[in-house]
Amino acid sequence: MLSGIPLFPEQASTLAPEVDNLYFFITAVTAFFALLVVVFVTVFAIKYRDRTGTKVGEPIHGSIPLEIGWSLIPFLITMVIFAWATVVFFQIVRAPDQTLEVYSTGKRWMWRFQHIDGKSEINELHVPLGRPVKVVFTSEDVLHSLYVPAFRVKADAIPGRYSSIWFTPTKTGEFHLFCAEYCGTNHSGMIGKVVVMEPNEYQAWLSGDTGLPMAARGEQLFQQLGCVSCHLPDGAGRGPSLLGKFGGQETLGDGTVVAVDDVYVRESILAPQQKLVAGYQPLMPTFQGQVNEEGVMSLIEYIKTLPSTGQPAAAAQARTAPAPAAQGGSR
Amino acid sequence: MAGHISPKSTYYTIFGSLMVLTAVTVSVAFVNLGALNFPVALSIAILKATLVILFFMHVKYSSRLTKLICGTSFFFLLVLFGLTLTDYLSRGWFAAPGGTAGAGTQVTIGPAAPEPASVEP
Amino acid sequence: MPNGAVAHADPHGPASAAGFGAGGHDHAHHPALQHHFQTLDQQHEASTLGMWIFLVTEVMFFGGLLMAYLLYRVWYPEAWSEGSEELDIVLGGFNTVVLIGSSLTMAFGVRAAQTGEQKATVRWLLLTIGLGLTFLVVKGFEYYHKWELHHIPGPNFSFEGPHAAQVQIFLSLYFGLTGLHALHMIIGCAIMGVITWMAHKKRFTPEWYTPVELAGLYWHFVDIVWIFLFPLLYLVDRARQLS
Amino acid sequence: MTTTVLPRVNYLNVRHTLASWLFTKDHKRIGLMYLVVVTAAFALGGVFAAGVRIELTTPEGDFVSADTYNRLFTMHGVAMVFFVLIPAVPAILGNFVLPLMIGAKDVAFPKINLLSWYVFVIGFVFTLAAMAFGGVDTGWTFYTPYSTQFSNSSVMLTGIGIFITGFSSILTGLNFMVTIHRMRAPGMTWFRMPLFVWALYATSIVQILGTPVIAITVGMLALERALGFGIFDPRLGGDPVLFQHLFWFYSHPAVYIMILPPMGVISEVIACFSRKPVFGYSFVAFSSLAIAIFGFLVWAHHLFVAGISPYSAMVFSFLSFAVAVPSAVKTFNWTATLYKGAIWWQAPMIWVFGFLGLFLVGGLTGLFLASLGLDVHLHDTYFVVAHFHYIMVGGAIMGYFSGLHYWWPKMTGKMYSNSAATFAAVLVFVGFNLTFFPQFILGYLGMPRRYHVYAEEFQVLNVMSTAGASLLGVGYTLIASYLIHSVFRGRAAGDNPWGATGLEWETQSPPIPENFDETPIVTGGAYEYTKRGAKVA
Repeated sequence: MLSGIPLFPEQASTLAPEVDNLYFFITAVTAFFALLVVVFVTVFAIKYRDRTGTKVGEPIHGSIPLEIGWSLIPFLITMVIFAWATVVFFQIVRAPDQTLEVYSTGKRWMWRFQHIDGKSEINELHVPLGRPVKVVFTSEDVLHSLYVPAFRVKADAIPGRYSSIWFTPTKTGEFHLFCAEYCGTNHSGMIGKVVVMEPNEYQAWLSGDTGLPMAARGEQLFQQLGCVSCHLPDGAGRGPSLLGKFGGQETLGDGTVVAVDDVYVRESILAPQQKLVAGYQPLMPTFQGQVNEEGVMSLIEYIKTLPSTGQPAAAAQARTAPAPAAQGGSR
Repeated sequence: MAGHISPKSTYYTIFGSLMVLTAVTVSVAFVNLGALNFPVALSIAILKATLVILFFMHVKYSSRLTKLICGTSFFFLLVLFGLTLTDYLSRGWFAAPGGTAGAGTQVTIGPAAPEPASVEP
Repeated sequence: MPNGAVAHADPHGPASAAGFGAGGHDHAHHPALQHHFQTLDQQHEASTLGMWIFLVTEVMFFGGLLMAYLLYRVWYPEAWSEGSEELDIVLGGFNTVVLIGSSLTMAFGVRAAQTGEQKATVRWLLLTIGLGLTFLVVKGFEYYHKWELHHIPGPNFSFEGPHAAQVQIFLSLYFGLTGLHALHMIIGCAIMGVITWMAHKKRFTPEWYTPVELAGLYWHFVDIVWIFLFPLLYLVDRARQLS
Repeated sequence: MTTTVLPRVNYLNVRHTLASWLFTKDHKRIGLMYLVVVTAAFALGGVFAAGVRIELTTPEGDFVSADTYNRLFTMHGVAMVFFVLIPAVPAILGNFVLPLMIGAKDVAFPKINLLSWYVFVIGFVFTLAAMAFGGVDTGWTFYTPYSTQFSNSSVMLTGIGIFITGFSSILTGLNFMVTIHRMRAPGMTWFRMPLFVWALYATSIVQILGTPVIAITVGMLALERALGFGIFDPRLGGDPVLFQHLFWFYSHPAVYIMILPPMGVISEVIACFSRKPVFGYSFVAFSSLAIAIFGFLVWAHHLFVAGISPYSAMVFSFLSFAVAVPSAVKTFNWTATLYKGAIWWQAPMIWVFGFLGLFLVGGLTGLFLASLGLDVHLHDTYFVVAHFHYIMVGGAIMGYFSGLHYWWPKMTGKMYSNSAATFAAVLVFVGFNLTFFPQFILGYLGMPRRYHVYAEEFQVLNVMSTAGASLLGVGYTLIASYLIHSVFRGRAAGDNPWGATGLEWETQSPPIPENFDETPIVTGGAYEYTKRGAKVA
């Protein structure tokens, strides 16, 4: 009857065998101890059974060596599991250096994925085989959790923060994608699929009916929102130049040094007064309410593309600033 | 009943010390000690609380059990603070390569923004 | 009898594990002695132990709010500074003096009960209630002022400043912490009213004054909470504004 | 041994009016009053569970709407956690036997004990009102910002209910702790106390230290939802994860409120029906305290994928493994207690066998979830659901029924049918495994919890689960029926039907209102089975 039921899900990422090996090890250890206790209990219960209820057992009060033994041995075994599991965990949370990045936002009750090249999709995620992919995501309302069982990865989407998962698919095909953190009425409908494709098919899919690349959308926004009028490329504007800033460090007004990562950029757009760069006045208005999570992600993607010196690669970058009024009206 | 009866002078002394400490903590608040302001204010508060506990609440003359219970409550308060802060204070340590923060760093957002029509291609 | 571990014997027997003093029934029952206790001492020890354990729960009760305070103070020191500037240090300081003073009068109240000075007990307790009410009235003025300024968190909250959102968190915790403290003060005053009435009716003797002692412990605890709240909310980040 | 006819005055027949129950300060009567309310909550929670299981028979979500389903599992959780598991053993069995076991006339504060019951009932009424007004759909965990900004169900009423009920738990813990410190009979030293008393003491520690934190956390949630205060609100810069920290600071130790007292019950029953002292008494006693204290250091293992720092996750994972050790020590000691015993297979002991098997699985699967790398995959799947049901139903409820069967003759003076009770134990054991073992597999396959509609490949296992649940339903109904039957038609049990040691068996069944004719004086340890056991009454 059970022959048709799989006992564990497909292994479709490089992480999956790592997690499964750990799983099999813990299963073996715990099954051994479970059987040990069950056998002892069963044997004692039968062997020493007294049907009359009138006999008395031997007054054994305990044994210190036994107590020490069965405290210490389980402790050591759990430490082995702990060490192994922690190693696997850091593999899961630490993405490799070169990843294909996909941005995503969860909102009740759908996942929206935005590829850097401009393609966007809902409740479906197309990725190429054999390449590490990192999905950076957040939530627009409540907690969600992005979960792909076949890849053994999961992380909560938290409003106001970025989370990420990464995986290298090892199998082509379609795999479940679930929301694992309860999010209201249609929680169980917030599902989709990950489609793993051969790299050439993936390229073909990408080049099909596509939108603007994220960086280009970011650039558009950069113009529309008037960012460009202050963040002049030569650093002469009212705000610091953003050329080559991403991935580096910045010194703040109070002397602390922060890493310029996506979180910092995001915060600087939405709550600019929080961490002011040294030497600049708190003039920048907040862009809360004027740009949504995806817009912020596009802006980040654009800022990432700005090279460290000279003119930006994106062709149309070195325009003169548009009318300053655009920036003044943004509050 | 074997309660300890303290002389009135003890109570006046404690009250006087508490007043002095209050004055100290208020005046220190107007001196910029940088990062030290918080620890100093907290230390004075702990000192004041200790005086109240030991003398007004008679813990100095109470059983070991009372002292233990008193200590337990502060110990578990520290457990709550300390272990929670293991999360918050180490969040910044973990940044995955490529400028993407790992699980952790806090950012601020506003209400879910309407989709700006102009962004659509 | 299935075993020999237990023997029934006269309760006046010598063995004593938990406050069953020998001769517990030798004198006439004190009117305050409840039936399930053997002696007044046992009853008194049980009551004070119960009160101390209750105070432990109170510490943890404030602990949750203080944890939130601690986290956001670490995250948003500027907002904390702006927020604490909004609080009235004169009124806060005055209330601190009032409350520590009420702890002193409470301690004298307990002492008077210990020494059997019935009139003095009533007097000190009334004074304590008076100081407690003074504290609450001043607190009420502070709240009212906040209400006028729309500094009560919620839909009508308005605050001018670069960290308005985080200041709202600060003020939420301010109202949470001081509100909970004020609630304890109100309950405390009510309890003290009952205790004072009992003292007035000469219910307490140097042999039995447990309710006064318990009320005292509670009152001192409420005082200690304020000893922490005052610097944490009113003082701690003021200096940052000076620089 | 005393007679088999119901003897003279006892706590049940001393007065008959309703008021004599509603205003009683007798810990035994209060225990029975808790039994009534908790049983009602258990039945209610069971009905909700039935709704959930029926829905999950098919993958389509065709029995109830998504909103209804969400309310069903939430209210199942709320009813079972706050109104069954937490009060079941301490408030029912603990109230009844604790003073008896230590030779006291009552708990230290009988009025507060009655107050706890009323507080509990008021909290329950609020929760029932919430259910009547359409229920609550946030999950029993009330995670923000869903619970504060988005849910349009009765979050406030439920929150108030839980807030109030928390104080019942605190007051009970306070009462027990003072009782154990101050009310022990002469000669009842700490190391002569029955292990159930140690377990209740450890439980009291958790109730006293943990419950206030959930109360204030629910309070903050209420301030945010009702008045618009911002404490966890991400729009203001608040952190929803802080709510989870504070919530689990209580709710993880709360698991020990649920499981420690049943562990104490198991120690009592296993000693009695093996006719020998518990192996390693002091290790079992201290492991209860160790679990209670270390239980406070592990809460964030519920947050491994919730966005906490990976280094913090590491600390909590380590501590979670460490807390597994005292539980293992207990299990090994119970097993060793059976060695060279004279094991009498009576109903309470059959429940103990069931407990041992299920608690073992529940405890060991905890190791999977404490493992960081594995928890990423297993978190919020049915694996977690299966794990905690093995602990809370397989452990806590089995232990509760073991204790209920063990002390039932003392509580009512009547004996139930041993064969019916044995049959029910086996039925519940089988039904339970059929219900929840498939959920381990479902979880590893990746079925997320709280899903109304699920993928088709999960159906077979879900059908098995539903089939098992119906067996469970039959089992619990059977227990209720033969226990109620025994009250009216059961034969008199006698003072000590099991031939057990312990002061509670020294007095008559049911006990007299003041428990003992004269205060007992204790001269030996808790489990000195040196003489022949009593005959079956």
